[in-house]
Amino acid sequence: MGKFPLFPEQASTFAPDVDHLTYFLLAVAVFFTVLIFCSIFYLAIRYRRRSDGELPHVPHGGLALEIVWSVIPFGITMVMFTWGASVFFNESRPPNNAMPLYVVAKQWMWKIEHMEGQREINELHIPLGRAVRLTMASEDVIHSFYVPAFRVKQDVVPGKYSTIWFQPTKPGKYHLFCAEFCGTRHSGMIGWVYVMQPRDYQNWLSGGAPAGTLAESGEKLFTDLACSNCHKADGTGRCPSLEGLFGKTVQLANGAKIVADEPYIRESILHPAAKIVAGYLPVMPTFQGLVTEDGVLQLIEYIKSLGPKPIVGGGGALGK
Amino acid sequence: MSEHIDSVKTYALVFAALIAATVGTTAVAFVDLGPFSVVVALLIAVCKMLLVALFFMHVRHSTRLTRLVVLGGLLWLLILIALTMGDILTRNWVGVPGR
Amino acid sequence: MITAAVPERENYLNNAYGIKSWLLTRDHKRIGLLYLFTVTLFFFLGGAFATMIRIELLTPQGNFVSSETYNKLFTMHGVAMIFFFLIPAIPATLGNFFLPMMIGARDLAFPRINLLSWYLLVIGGLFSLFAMLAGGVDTGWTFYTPYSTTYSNSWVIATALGIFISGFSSILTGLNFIVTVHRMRAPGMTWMRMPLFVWSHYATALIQVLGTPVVAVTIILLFCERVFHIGIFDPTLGGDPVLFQHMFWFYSHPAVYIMILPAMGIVSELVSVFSRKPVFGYQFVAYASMAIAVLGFLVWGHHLFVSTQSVYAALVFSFLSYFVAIPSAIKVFNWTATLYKGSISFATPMLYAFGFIGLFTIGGLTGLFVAALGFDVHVTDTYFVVAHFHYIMVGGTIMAYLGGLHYWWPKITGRMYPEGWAKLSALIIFLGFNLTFFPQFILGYLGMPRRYHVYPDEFQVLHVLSTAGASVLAVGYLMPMIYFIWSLRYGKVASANPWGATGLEWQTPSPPPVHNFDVTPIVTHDAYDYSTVIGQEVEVG
Amino acid sequence: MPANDAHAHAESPALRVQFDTEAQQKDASTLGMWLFLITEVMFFGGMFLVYTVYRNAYPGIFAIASSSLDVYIGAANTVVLLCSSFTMVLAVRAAQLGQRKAIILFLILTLILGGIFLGVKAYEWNEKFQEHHVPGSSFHFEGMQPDEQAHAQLFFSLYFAMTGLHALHMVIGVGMLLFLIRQAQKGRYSAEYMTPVDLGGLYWHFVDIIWIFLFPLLYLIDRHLKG
Ligand code: HEA
Ligand code: HEA
Ligand code: HEC
Ligand code: CUA
Ligand SMILES: [Cu+2]
Repeated sequence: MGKFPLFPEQASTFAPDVDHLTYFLLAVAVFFTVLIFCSIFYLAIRYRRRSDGELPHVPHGGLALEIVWSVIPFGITMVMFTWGASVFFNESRPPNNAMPLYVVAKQWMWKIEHMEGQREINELHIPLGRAVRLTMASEDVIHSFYVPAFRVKQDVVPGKYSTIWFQPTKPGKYHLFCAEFCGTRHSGMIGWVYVMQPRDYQNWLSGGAPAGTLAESGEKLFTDLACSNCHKADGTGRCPSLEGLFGKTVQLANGAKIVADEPYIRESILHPAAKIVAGYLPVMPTFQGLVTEDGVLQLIEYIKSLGPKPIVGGGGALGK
Repeated sequence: MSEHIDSVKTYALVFAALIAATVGTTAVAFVDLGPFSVVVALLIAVCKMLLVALFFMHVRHSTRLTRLVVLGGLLWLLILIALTMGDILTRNWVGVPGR
Repeated sequence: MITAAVPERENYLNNAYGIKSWLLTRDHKRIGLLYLFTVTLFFFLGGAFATMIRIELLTPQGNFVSSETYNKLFTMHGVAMIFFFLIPAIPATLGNFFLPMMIGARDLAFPRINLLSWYLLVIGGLFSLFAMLAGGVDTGWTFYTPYSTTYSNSWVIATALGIFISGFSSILTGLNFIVTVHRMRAPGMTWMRMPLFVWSHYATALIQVLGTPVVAVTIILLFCERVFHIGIFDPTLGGDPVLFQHMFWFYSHPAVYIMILPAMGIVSELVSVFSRKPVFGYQFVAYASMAIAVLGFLVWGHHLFVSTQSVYAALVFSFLSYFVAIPSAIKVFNWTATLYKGSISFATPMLYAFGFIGLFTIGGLTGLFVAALGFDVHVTDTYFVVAHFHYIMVGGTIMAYLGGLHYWWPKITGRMYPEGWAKLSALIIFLGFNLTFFPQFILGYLGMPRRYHVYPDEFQVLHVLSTAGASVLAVGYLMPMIYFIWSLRYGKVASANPWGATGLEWQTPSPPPVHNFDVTPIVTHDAYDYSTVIGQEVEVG
Repeated sequence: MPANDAHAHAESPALRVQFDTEAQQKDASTLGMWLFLITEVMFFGGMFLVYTVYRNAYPGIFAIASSSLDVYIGAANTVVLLCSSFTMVLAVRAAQLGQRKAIILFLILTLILGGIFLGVKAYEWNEKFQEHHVPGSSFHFEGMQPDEQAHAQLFFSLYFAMTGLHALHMVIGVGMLLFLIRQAQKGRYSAEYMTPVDLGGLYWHFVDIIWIFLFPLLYLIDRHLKG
């Protein structure tokens, strides 16, 4: 047993935000709970039945009263809504300079890939004070990435990417849980997040012997899967060049325009026919079943590395 | 009983209208109206539904309660579809995958 | 003050004997008792699963049962408790028994359909029971795809079909109630004279009729997906797993109001009778039930805040969730205000009503916590949510259900329950309940995920407290079982109206005759007009 | 209404004990039927929702998959079903007027038309089997990539689920018609008591309305593309 905490550690910029919201919610709840409990106790005892045949006088209901006790709670709930929503909005939009990381969830482990090529299982090492943005994919069922000390959680749904971000504020070792039920060893799909001083982090990065950066792995895949046969750097042939693609707006054959982000590239590889680039024929074969979620992430990272453009986080700008 | 009994002629006219609408919707489907194809097809279907409900199912003569029940049912169907599509159609608005 | 019923009088219990007279009965009162028997069985089944869950969670290593078994335990606990106990609990037992009587009808509009609904519940229950005995299900009561369709190796189909079938039971009950309330009211029983119990059942019935079909079709699709693998919810074939969640919660959120509204109806009755005053703001309380039923359909997405639902949808659903809180608040305040200048009796049913108001307030307010987006991201899928819903469902609904059972026990059986024991068990339940579930709020905020049977050491103290509470709770629940059965034989014979209540069900002997009333009553007063019963002899029989 | 229940009950054998008058009984049954139809709306509504979601996700594939259905058969079947609705409403009318022979005649006509509809449906399904358009391991849609195959399969899954559920309702309707015909032959229905025919009519028309939506949604998607 040993430790017996009553409040979770605060280790990210969100933690105080969420906790302040909690204090407010608690205050409201305590106020109303005490109000109701005390009123009941007081009224029940004050007006207890003193004789069997007694028949109390019937007061008339008050419209004013009904309005008061509808409007006041309504006002309070709107504060709750706005406050909760604003915290949530921050949690939803990673800043542009966030450090990107990739996560692949599968029954029952977390695989984490760093840009520099480090791979970890059920462990995540990150530097203190730096915003981190995870792009997450699942290979089987729904999982959920949850770090209580950071107060963040996001489901990882098969078939698409989801994003979570946070900025650690305290070095240490924190629980990582899978919060969405995912089968037999759901409660074993846990791990640790290590928040390190930036210097230690650099050491840690250079400590392992990665097989090359993520983009380099992607490049290798790009040749192995024969993508390079069609997609030439100069854009000759039947295929669009992928140079500088990431973050660019692509004109599609059906007239629509779309920003080339991670989901778009993922779709282009797994369901090439879904969105056809204007001026090209739908001849690209699907790579579904031929490439894993990790592989797709590496390819994406490679394609990103081709571009002169910086990584677009999507944060900030609402819509387009 | 205060029942309305419609004439055979009324029914026959409604029936004719329904057949005409069926032919119409089939024919118009071959015309390229762009995104309006769906709209037109559904509009025609709604009209046909109204004809069947109002005349064949006697909603025209029925009580307020029955009409309320019918409208309520349609409204709930709308809630189901509208709020779900509200999620699906806004999924990429923030520009962050999965949000 | 009130004449005792003559024991020999013919009533619904002694007018026919034998198993057949029960299994083929069309009397809503007998069907109510059939339901009572059935749902009680399921409650204890669910309770047995809960007991094993709590024992398992005593230690962090998870060494009492295997992971697989644990997953099956909480799934079957949820399924048994929600679909086969709490959803039918109040409407199909007390509602069935008293709704027709309260509006002065001889029976429900469709007695045969009523019997059919009971059979559907039993058949559905047997299906699910079979699944549980044959090996169990491990998907959680929410059956999220693609785990339930592609990955789980357990008895998903049999369980889901059981729920599907029992869903029709619920639909038919709701349909029957709506028609009965519209068409079978006694002369003079206007809408604004209906007891609030009837109002809340009417609102519940609307949800049953409008919501349940959607879960039925969802289960059909789940079935098709699992058996034929057609891709409707499978992302590798182009399906969207989150769509399943939308469809599931379109029903299952309103379904939580199927569970709470009838309980609120009971509480309205209890608060009024035991204060001898009309419920304060009767109309507001009545309309609040309807508002909850309608608004309840607009908020289901608050279960999907971290599911990759769009941010905008999340905002809308969070916003709308707060609208449901207002009618709930109106009810709580009006009940409290009813006590003011009343003549308050502390009979057991009233203690349960107090328990309900208090615990529902806590459960409801924590519902507002989780409806706040930023807060929910942290606590969703943790014990905070587990505590929230147990506060409402166990602290709220079961309290009210027990209160209602005690209140109407004399009418149903013609016997009084032993008051002293009843008060004691009410107290034990209240204390045990809080000890079980309050620590779970803290656990959840600390980050303890739900559906975990192996957990970090630092959570153990709170889990042990919770298990201790659960044992107290179990004792509290077993006591009424025993004394209710005891009272059938040894309880004091009950008069027609032992509480001095105004409802029409009290204007007829206990237990009631086969067709409820010897003469169809004519209603001339508002509900809860105590001047008509207090200080006047009630002449019955 | 109240006092003389016993009297009213002795008078009319069709009046059940829980009701006071026949009008009340009829009102209750009609309301019950409408409520039942609303549950059906929500039931099919779930399917329509799934359809909306996937058609929105894969419009192109849905159009191509849809155009493999035979519009003319679909349209013809729609007409058959509308005819059956017409005969059904005439049967109800005959019942209102107490024309016993006409009730039977129109019910039988409705039954035949319903049977034709189901026959045509069966033929269409059989075709799908031969074309390997039935979802499952043998599904194959000519000229599509594997991932598109899956989306086309989604279309056909919905096609079978929706038409299948509709056909199931038709089969139940046919059973209902058989029952009504038997009862009508026994002379059970008269101008005073024809609730079952009336309710049967409501059900039949409802099933018709479902088809009125299924036809354009399944058969007519972007027809102009293929002609
Ligand atoms: C009977 C059952 C019941 C009831 C009535 C409720 C009522 C409410 N519930 Fe709860 N809920 C569940 C059963 C229930 N819930 C279950 C089973 C789950 C989990 C399912 C699962 O995942 O397994 C759940 C989960 C759940 C979630 C998702 C949590 C998550 O998974 O992350 C949310 C989020 O918004 C929520 C909100 C609410 C709200 C706002 C109400 C409101 O209706 C509450 C309104 C009541 C009050 C507000 C209290 C009374 C008011 C006052 C005392 C006055 C003061 C009031 C104000 C200041 C406004 N519930
Ligand atoms: C009506 C609904 C209802 C009710 C009444 C209860 C009642 C109880 N529940 Fe339940 N619960 C749910 C609905 C309900 N629950 C749902 C929907 C879930 C979510 C499931 C999921 O995640 O899918 C859940 C999950 C859930 C969990 C979380 C599991 C997890 O996430 O890992 C826990 C843990 O403590 C728990 C405990 C309890 C306890 C102690 C009771 C007690 O109140 C029970 C008290 C009753 C008794 C104790 C019975 C007395 C009888 C006996 C003692 C005889 C026993 C016989 C033998 C042992 C042979 N419940
Ligand atoms: C048979 C040739 C061929 C092969 C092999 C091929 N592609 Fe393509 N690819 C195309 C064509 C043609 C297009 C443009 C039409 C379209 O959008 O489908 C395209 C489009 C794309 C796009 C979208 C480009 C844009 O400008 O929006 C991406 C990203 C892409 N391919 C990545 C890959 C990757 C990664 C691989 C290897 C795993 C690969 N492709 C293999 C032919 C090919
Ligand atoms: Cu992965 Cu739970
Ligand atoms: Cu909810």
